[in-house]
Amino acid sequence: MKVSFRGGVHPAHHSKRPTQHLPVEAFVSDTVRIIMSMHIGAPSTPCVKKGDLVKVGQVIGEPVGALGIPVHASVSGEVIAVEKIPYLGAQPVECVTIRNDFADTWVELNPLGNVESVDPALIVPAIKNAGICGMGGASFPTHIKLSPREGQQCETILVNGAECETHLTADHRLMLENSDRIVDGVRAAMRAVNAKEGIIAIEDNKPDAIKAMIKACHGRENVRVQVMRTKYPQGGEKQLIEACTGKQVPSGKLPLDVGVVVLNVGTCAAIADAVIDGKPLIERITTVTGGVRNPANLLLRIGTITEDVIGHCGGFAVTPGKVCFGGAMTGLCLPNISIPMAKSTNGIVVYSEEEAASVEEDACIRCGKCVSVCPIGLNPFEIKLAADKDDMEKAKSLNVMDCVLCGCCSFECPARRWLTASFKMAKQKIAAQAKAKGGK
Amino acid sequence: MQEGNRISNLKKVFTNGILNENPTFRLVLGTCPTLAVTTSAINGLGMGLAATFVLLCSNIVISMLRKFIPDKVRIPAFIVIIATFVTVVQLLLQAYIPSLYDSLGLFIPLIVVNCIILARAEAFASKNPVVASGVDGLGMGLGFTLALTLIGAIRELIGSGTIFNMQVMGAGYEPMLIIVMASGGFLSYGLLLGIINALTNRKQQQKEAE
Amino acid sequence: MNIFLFMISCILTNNFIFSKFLGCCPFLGVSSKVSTAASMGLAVTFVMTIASFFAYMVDQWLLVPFGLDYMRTIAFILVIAALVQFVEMFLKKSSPGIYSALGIYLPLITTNCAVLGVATLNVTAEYNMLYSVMNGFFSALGFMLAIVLMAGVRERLESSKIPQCMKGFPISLVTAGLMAMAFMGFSGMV
Amino acid sequence: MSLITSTAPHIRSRLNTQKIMLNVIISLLPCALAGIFYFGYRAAIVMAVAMVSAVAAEFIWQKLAKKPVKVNDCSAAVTGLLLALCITPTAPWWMVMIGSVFAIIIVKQLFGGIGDNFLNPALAARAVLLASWPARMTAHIAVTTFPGVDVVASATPLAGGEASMLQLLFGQVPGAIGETCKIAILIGFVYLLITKTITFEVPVVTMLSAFVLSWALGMNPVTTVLSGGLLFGAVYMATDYTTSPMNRWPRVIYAAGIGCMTVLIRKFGAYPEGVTYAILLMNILTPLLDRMLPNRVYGHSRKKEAK
Repeated sequence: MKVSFRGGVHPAHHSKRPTQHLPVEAFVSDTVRIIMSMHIGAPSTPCVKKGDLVKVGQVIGEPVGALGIPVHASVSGEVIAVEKIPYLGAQPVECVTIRNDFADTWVELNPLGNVESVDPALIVPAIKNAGICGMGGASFPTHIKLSPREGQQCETILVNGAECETHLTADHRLMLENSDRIVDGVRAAMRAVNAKEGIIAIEDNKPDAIKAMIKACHGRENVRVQVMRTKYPQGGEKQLIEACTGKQVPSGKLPLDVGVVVLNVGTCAAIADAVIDGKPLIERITTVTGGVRNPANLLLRIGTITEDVIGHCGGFAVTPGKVCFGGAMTGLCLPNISIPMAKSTNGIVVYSEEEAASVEEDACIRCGKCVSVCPIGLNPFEIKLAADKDDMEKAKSLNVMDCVLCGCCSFECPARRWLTASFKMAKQKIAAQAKAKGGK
Repeated sequence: MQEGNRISNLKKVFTNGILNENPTFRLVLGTCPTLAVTTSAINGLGMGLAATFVLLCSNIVISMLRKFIPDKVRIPAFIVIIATFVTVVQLLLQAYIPSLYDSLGLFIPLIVVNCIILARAEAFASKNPVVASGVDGLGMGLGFTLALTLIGAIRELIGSGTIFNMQVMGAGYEPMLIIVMASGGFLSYGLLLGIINALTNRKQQQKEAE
Repeated sequence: MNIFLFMISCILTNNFIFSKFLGCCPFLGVSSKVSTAASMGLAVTFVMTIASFFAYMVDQWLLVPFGLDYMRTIAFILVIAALVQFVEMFLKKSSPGIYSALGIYLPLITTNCAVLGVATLNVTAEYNMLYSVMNGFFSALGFMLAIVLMAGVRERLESSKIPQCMKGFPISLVTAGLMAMAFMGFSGMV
Repeated sequence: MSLITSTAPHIRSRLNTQKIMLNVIISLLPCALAGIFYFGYRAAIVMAVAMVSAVAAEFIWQKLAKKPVKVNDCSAAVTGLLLALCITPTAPWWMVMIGSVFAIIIVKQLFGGIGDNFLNPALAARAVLLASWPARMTAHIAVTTFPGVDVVASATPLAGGEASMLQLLFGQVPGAIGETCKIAILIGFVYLLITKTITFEVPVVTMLSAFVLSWALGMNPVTTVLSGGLLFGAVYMATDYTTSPMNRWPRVIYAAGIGCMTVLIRKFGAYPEGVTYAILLMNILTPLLDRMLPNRVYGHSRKKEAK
């Protein structure tokens, strides 16, 4: 039986994925710029300096705070700069630039061995030391997800193989080419938290991946594949949980409160690498598509610069208007292409100038399409009215804080209103207000 | 000099009721009779005059008694005075203009609760001398009358093709019945208010521009 | 007349606001929010029902026997004013909860023409005691229906791009006019 | 190289306001053609006058109010066409024009224009015309397949005229221009569903509730749903975005209300045709329905929602 959630959209005419059948190829560039804040939480502190020689897998950023994870060198070579650079957010971030010597000398690794026989208590520290954070986009440190607090018990490890975003095929290729690793990772996570079952959820537009994963699950304990209807945002954490378990995460709570941990397939593979081989997270699959000459699925070292990636893919095929990390529904726009990719960069998508042209906002015709597609059950048009009037109290009472910024309402709106954008602003504003209040 | 001042003041009080603080178009008071009786110009005029009479008399009497009415019971006292004059009007109309009495019907006794009258008693007559109160009552009343007659005439023209029962539109005119129905009352009053607002807004803008 | 039909007639067909223009001031003045409109509606229902009863008694046992019919208007307005005062005091003492919800609306009701209107109408229509009270109650329910519907629409209009000159009373009146037009659908039902 | 940065999503669906309105116009073509086929050139004139005056009224208003002129979103044209299709083919040009201007200026623009009206403009205009010139509005002509027939006052099936089931289905009965031919309306309905312009709930629930209630009241349910403007109203008028509820349950209640109210007005009221008033009344109720029955928000308990 195929499962799903309420609401959602079908960005069908945009979801042709030219990279779907392209096998993953590796690309290593001669310089990488590794930023220290690829995860949610305090940025790591660089522990190398200019001129240092580093090996692959060597820790170059020490974790800071409870949510901190280490950052590793993704290539071997010489550190040529440790500096603050502008990144996607408002603040500049610490960055270590390494010139690759292409020798690929690794640090000594610490493999734990078979996931079924390893001591479960060693798994979570291994994940932390490997610097793994959510690879689907949110970049939440994985070891935190797998550390239930008092009174929480993880029943289910839910693996997100939905890949509902447009353009992206990174997870799809990973599931086809590395299915066993994913299952190993799921098992490791299950054993770490003593979960009863592992569910690998895949949308039904990827039958080959479903087949491969079912095959990989064969003979493994309590791991199964769940087929889901193809609909955006099927891969949203809250929607995935609703579709697969029928449970809803209470407002303001975490999935663990309903006994679920959601991991991306890429994260699972990284967990398997960390446990079986002791390898830290230094590379990932990224889909490069849109207005580039040769779209591809690339295995990239963390910190590869966007410009190099696009160059590797034959350069721009169009006059670029926007370049985004991630798919079209939630992707982040790059201010320029010297920005390096991070652990959560699952795609680099180039839009032509025409595609990127900004659209003019029309009057709301109250068609209710935003209401019917909202996977959370909000009234986007009403929140937008409140946000436009800067009435944050009203917006809050309309539950804007539950908005997951999936973009469905903006996508569907026939009046082309900037709904999601104003909700993002409203959420930031309300969070800032709450912070200011708490600080007093 | 002082005399002249007084007269110009009274003039101001008088025109105030007709223009700047027209009870119907500017203050939007007494909406019920405005809506109910303006199906024809003559009804509007009759209602307006009846209310003017009550307003004039009650303003004068309240002003005369303003020093003797204790503050605590002033509202009930005002109401009794107003109700007395309403009864007088009621009996007069019944005796001399029965047709108007019939067509205004319920809304004659309801002049008692017409907010304009109580509002003027409270806001003006209880604080001002007799002459000024009388002039204020007359001005307000005439403002009310003019507005009601105007709305009545417009509604009668569109809804029946006549004004004061005289055929104005050509014989081929098919009256727009809804205007003299309940819904048309709200609509035409609302639209007139809107038009008057638009005109005054424009005037103000012009003034500001100068 | 059948009681059910009488009810339909009072609430829908001969709605106080939409066909009799009684109680327009509070209808236009206190209808910007659904919650306050509902409170106002309740307060009016309360007073109109009791006022119908007392006005009937005063008329039948005082005015008619002594031939004081011409004093009706004065008598009724006094009864209503006294009643509103009394209800206010009574509520303040007995149920502060209801009082805090309805309290501020009660003084406004004295000058609500719907109350004096229904008392006078009861006499002109020569209703007996039961029908007088029912007329008061059901007509008030009709008033409440109208004011709550109006408030619902007006809450929605808050976010509309209404032309400057139509804001406030003008658009409320036009709204009421259009609503009255829709209520014409009930005509002929009774 | 300068790149554009903006908040996601970076793509938009293909359906925009103008396309939606065009879809409605296309879906109305079968009805319009059926109207011309049955009622001749008069029907075409009524439609042309209604559309032209509606668009002109919108254009002039937007010019005078110094608003951006947005007549090319086609919403005024839709209003005009809908109005034309729900009035009689014998309507004189001035009446049609007054109706269109009323719909656009008073019902729509005074409230702020597209999306801000609380009543369906076409239906409100129809109600105004019906109240103002009742005789004109009920002067129906007998159906013909030849253009240019004389005006013959003739009763619609609702007003006591006789008609067979097939005649009702194909629209060979006197009535409003676009309301008679049910087959044409159904074709338009299917088109609207395929293009995802509307969802099926409102029309289906409306028809079902009318069917059930008329049956319960001892009327002929099949005739009830097939006669008059019920189907046309359910498909084109009740589904008007702006004036119908947004949330799921309110939509169902709204639709059921229209169906039931129509039957009640037909059976007990003064008007042989109740759809117009039924829809207008439910339009008025719409803001309250949406407010009282909000959608359940993900992760919020039902109890909290009731608060």
